[in-house]
Amino acid sequence: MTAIVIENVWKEYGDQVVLESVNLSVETRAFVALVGPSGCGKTTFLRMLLGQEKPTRGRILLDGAALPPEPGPDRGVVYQRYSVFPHLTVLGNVMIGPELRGARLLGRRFGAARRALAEEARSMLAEVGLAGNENKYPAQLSGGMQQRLALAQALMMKPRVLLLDEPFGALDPGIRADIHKLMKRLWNEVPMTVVMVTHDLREAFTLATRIVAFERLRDRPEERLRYGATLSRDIDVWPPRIAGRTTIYDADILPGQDDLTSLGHSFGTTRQTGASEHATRFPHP
Amino acid sequence: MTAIVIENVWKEYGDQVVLESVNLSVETRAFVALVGPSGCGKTTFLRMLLGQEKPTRGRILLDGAALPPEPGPDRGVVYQRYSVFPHLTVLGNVMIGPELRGARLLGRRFGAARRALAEEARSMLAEVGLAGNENKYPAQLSGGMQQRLALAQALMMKPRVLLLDEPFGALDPGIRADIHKLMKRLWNEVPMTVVMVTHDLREAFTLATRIVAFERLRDRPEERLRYGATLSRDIDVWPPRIAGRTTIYDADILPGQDDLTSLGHSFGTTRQTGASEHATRFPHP
Amino acid sequence: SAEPKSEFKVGWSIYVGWMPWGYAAEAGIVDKWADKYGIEIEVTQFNDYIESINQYTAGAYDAVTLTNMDGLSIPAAGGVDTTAVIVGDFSAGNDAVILKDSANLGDIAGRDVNLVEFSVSHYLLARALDSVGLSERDVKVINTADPDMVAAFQTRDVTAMVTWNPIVSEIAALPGANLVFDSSDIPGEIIDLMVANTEVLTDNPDFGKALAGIWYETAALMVADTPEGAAARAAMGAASGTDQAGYEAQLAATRLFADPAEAVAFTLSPDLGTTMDHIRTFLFDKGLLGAGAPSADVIGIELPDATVMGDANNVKFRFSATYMQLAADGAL
Amino acid sequence: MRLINRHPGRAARLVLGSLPFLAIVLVYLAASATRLADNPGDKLLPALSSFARAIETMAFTPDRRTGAYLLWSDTWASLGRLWAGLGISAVLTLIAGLAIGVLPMVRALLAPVIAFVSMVPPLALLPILFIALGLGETSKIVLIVIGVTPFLIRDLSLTVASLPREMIIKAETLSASTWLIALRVVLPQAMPRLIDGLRLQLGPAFLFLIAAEAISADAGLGYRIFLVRRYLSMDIIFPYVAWITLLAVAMDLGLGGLRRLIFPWWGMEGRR
Amino acid sequence: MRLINRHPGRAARLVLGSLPFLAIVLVYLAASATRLADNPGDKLLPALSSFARAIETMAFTPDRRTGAYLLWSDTWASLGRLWAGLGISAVLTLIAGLAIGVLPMVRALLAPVIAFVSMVPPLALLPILFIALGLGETSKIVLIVIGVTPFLIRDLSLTVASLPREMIIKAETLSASTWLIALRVVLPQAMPRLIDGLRLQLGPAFLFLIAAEAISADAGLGYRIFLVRRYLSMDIIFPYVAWITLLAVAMDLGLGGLRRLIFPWWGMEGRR
Ligand SMILES: Nc1ncnc2c1ncn2[C@@H]1O[C@H](COP(=O)(O)OP(=O)(O)OP(=O)(O)O)[C@@H](O)[C@H]1O
Ligand SMILES: Nc1ncnc2c1ncn2[C@@H]1O[C@H](COP(=O)(O)OP(=O)(O)OP(=O)(O)O)[C@@H](O)[C@H]1O
Ligand SMILES: [Mg+2]
Ligand SMILES: [Mg+2]
Repeated sequence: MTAIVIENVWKEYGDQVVLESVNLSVETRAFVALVGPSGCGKTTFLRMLLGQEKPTRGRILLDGAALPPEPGPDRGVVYQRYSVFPHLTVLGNVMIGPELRGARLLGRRFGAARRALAEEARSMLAEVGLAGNENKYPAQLSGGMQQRLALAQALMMKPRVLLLDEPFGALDPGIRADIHKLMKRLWNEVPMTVVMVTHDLREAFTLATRIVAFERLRDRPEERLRYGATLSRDIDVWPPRIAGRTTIYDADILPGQDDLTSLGHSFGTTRQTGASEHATRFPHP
Repeated sequence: MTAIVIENVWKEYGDQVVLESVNLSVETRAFVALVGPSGCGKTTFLRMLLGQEKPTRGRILLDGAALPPEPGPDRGVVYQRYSVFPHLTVLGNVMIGPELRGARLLGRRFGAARRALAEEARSMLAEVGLAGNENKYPAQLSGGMQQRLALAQALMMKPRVLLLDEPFGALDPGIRADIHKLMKRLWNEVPMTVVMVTHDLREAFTLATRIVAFERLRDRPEERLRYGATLSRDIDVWPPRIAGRTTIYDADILPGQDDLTSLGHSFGTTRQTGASEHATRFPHP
Repeated sequence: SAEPKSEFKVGWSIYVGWMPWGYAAEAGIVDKWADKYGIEIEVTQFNDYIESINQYTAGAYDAVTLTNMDGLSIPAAGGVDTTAVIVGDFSAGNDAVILKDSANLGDIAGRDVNLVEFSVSHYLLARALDSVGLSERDVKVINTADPDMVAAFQTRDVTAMVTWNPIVSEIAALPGANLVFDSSDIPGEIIDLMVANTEVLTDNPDFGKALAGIWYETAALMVADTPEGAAARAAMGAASGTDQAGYEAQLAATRLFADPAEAVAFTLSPDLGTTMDHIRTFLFDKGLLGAGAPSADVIGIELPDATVMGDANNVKFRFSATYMQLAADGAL
Repeated sequence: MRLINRHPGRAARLVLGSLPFLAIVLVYLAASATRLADNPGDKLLPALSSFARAIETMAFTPDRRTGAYLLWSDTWASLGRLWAGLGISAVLTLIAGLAIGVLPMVRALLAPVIAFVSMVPPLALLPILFIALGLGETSKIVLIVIGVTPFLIRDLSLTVASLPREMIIKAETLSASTWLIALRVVLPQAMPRLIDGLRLQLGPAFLFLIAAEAISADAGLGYRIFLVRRYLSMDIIFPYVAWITLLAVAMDLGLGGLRRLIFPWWGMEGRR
Repeated sequence: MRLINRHPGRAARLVLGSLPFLAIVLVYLAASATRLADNPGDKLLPALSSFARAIETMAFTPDRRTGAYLLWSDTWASLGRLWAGLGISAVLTLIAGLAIGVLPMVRALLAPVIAFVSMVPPLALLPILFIALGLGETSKIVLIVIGVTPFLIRDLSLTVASLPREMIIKAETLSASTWLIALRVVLPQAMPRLIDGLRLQLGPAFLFLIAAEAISADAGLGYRIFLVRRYLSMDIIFPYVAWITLLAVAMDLGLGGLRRLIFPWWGMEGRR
């Protein structure tokens, strides 16, 4: 089944073309990594999936229907920063989603409903390895713990699509390896489709089922404004990863291994993209 | 010859022991990478080398003499952030060091002296690949360019020792590879000793002649306050790198290669450290 | 706008001749007379004299305490037909011209004079200059706020000042201060009044009667040489920020009409007309009878004998002896 | 060692910090002694004994007329007005600041007029205020409100508008409506800034209070100061001014403590 | 779509922004008409024609007594005082704020007394100011200085103290002395904040100016307002208040433009 369909989408800011004729279908439960040079429009693309921005041309379908014009609980998001609320405790951050959904007037649950919700939140926190930190504030957590918290917060809403914008870009390598494992487990267990922007090709190969690259095919200064980036590469990771099933591939990542050693095992097969005849500069292993 | 000698240095903040009995001699023109888990005292150590903090016990010698009690032009520094002055143009940032040293009253040079200095600054900017950006402000540069600028600024003072505190930690991988090449070239050309803190082991192996690890050997919660971190590993990179000479090793890094491929070629020999009998958890390839 | 009504608002500000109003409100005399006529009177104290007149002029108050000059230049010139119900006192030394280091009024020529511009002090200065053959061209007037006069006098550049009590007595006590001219030199020209909106008064004569009743009962008490009288004077002194002795000193420079018959006689005397003519001429000179006023006659002033000075079709300021007469007759 | 690197110790800080206060007291005493030697009746810079007497009279002797202790009744009258004014301002600011910060429509509607109004000198409009609202407590409280609210609103709406856009989007993905975003995401993060804004506006609030009380009142700190100013009774004015300052400093510290107590998370980020 | 996501277009913003101003004008006209119907001589809320006449008299007709155009001579007198006051405040703030921010010793010495002084209501101390400085221009300018400087100093020294420590260390490794750090690193980064601080203090500065002119003056915007207040000449007061507001808004915009012009790098960081 196809979760997200992007049909000939263009995005322009004033005169500047940022993205041009992007076509993409993402299957349900896929894990798409979006890579590309800085400024090529990855975040802009994610913002369109989120409903925060409208495409200038083309359309986006979510499970066959047109995308709602603004962000909603069906699409979760985790950014590199600002993804948790600094004024809520860890527990409060995880509970707030269901609270907001359930109590439209005060955005708070009381009594038994609250206790049940807190229970659920606690087990979600245990899932992401934050048990015991329930009463801390985000500023008291390390960067890695904050991003785990952001994941827990988003997952409480059981979104159909999870959008990640360089969620682990600011983390230390060791911590990043830990959170990669967590991410993989969550994707296996929770029925969701994931689209993740990353700068780190290795991260892409470690996590994704499919890697999509955006690139500006004409990048001479005088062309910058008139031509935008588009999809230049589309690689299925091999051996194929399937949500809920462990592959030989995943067995490579041994617990305790630091990222210096978990390398050199990624391969891919290139799909046909409309733009692939231009694509020459995108490095692939 | 020995550039820096650290003799049995301890650092305590109030009751908390941060570093304990650190002993280290660094030869002239060495490139020492300092690694270790977050919070183990790497920055504190660098601050002591800088003269910004005093050791609680022990002493530090610079070229055989006691370290001056405050930062001075013999020791340059580049931080992860805040290393350049936002209110000066790129050219102004590079010129300010010599200006401050030469004009003790106004901190500005005029006329011919200024023109000569600007010439020198321009060639230094060209060295670090920032030619053409002389009149921009730092905020108009990308992160990688800002760190190049910080290097140029520090190098204008011809410091005997250059101290780097995670200078490239916030950069994108591609940009980081570029700046690694620059760093290596500068170290080869400029007669200075370098001490660099990094979180990234690969970076350490790519650049350093010697890798020093700090670690907290007793890290149970009840021991946190009473015992600090100390030097737990001390590795000479092999094949040895010698300032000013290219080794086979360096030929491995080919221009244009992205960091996904430049891997797996680092080896080291472990020196004896006072604490090595405890050291078990430090991963080395 | 006015019609028979039963609730009235009276404003008064802190000044020696008006302190009885505050005391009357506090001591229950106001309520007593209001009850007698079946009305309610709310008495409000102002620290800022001008604000009290502004409030009255804007219609927020039915009656207010002010001087004859300000009555003409502010509410009357502002189109509010105003009647003087009670002539409470006139200044007999409360206002004074003070020179530093000279006892001779003529020496004022060429000096900067600090005073509240367009106030009775300004008028007193004009009269003083007149008396020695000078005019305002011979001095320079600097507007200065009254609460700061005492401090101002102690600065080096202030050498001439016109102001009123209690400031005058404070300044007189300072070294180098000489009172060279005061309101006792122009007796009866600076008059302290309780005025009311003419329409309100016409429609509600009981309000006027109550005001007269309050005033004369309080005044009789405060001039009495009895322990009660002393207590009243002490209370008024305290309320004005000083003590009994300080207040009595101010009273000494005030010709208080505690006896209604004296007030009636003063009001009916032809001197009042002369005084008002001086004043309207002064105001006209200063451009204070309204922008573009063609002459001092623009505003009609009705005297107690019903003669009108100025424009009979635009009578905005009236003197009436009616209520004081009732008090004198014991008919309240 | 460079001066910039010379940090005084704890004791030295205490001594240094109290030096200027000491200097002020000494200068005062010298000036006062000189003036009193010239003119023993001088009222501008009274001797310490006069202060003691005045404080005794104002604070510890019941007024003969009313039986009240004047300093305390003045203080309560003023503080009541001040707190009412600041309280109303805070509520208005929360509502308007939040609406302006959160809703683009309201921002377009109100931001320009508030920027303009914040530049109007409120004291010049006093007569209108008094006539519209009467001379009772209302007009004094409203003057404080008018004086401080535009600044508070501007400050708060800037704070709200500078919340990361990502945080709002995040809340939307957690199914929050505009109302719930305002209530549960923006409001709690705006509150600490509001408290700090109030602290900054304490000085102006006292100023407006004093100005209002100077015009019409029968009790209050500003009323008393203006009443005795005609007599240049500096022996009363100085203690009153010192008292006002102390009250303001205490409220400043109190609000600061309150902020730290209720919003422990505030400023954690910056401190790391 | 949520209200929080509904952005009015350019034209809508313009219309919305002018609505409140329009509303104020309409309410005024209605209230004025009602009062004038009651009493044609009413002075509280004059008709537009009265404003026109007053503006004509004040701005375009030479005064009978002095031959000057009153509005302009008042404006120059006031602006002269205001600029002198703000200028002196700015210089004092730069010196003290820099010293406090840069030198720990000076911070220990002055920070407490400035925190305290900023809470003293300056208007209450006017008598002392007058006697010390006379009634002339000096005391008016000094009142502005006393009123705004403590805030400016606190603000600036906080800004200076919040400069990253790393930047100062960096300057030391570039061989800067304390003096050179202050001159070439701290001062240029403090200046833009000082300008913004001045913008924030424009309102208070006008307030103190008006208060000072109300007490003693023979020209100035505040002088005129308080003089004609005697006659409730709102036909003059309103235009003067509007004029003051316009001047303040213009100075605010002017200083903002100046800041952007001289310090183009300021705020770049935040905007990225
Ligand atoms: N609101 C906007 N208005 C105008 N231009 C914009 C806007 N948002 C983004 N852009 C432009 O669109 C281009 C793509 O930006 P985007 O943030 O999507 O890049 P990115 O691929 O996410 O880059 P990075 O890897 O640095 O995050 C950039 O040139 C940017 O300047
Ligand atoms: N000024 C200080 N006062 C008290 N404790 C301090 C101070 N500076 C650092 N510390 C403590 O010293 C320890 C070491 O800190 P330091 O910043 O040197 O670690 P680090 O190795 O640089 O960590 P990171 O990799 O996160 O930069 C930490 O526990 C920290 O809390
Ligand atoms: Mg991006
Ligand atoms: Mg560190």
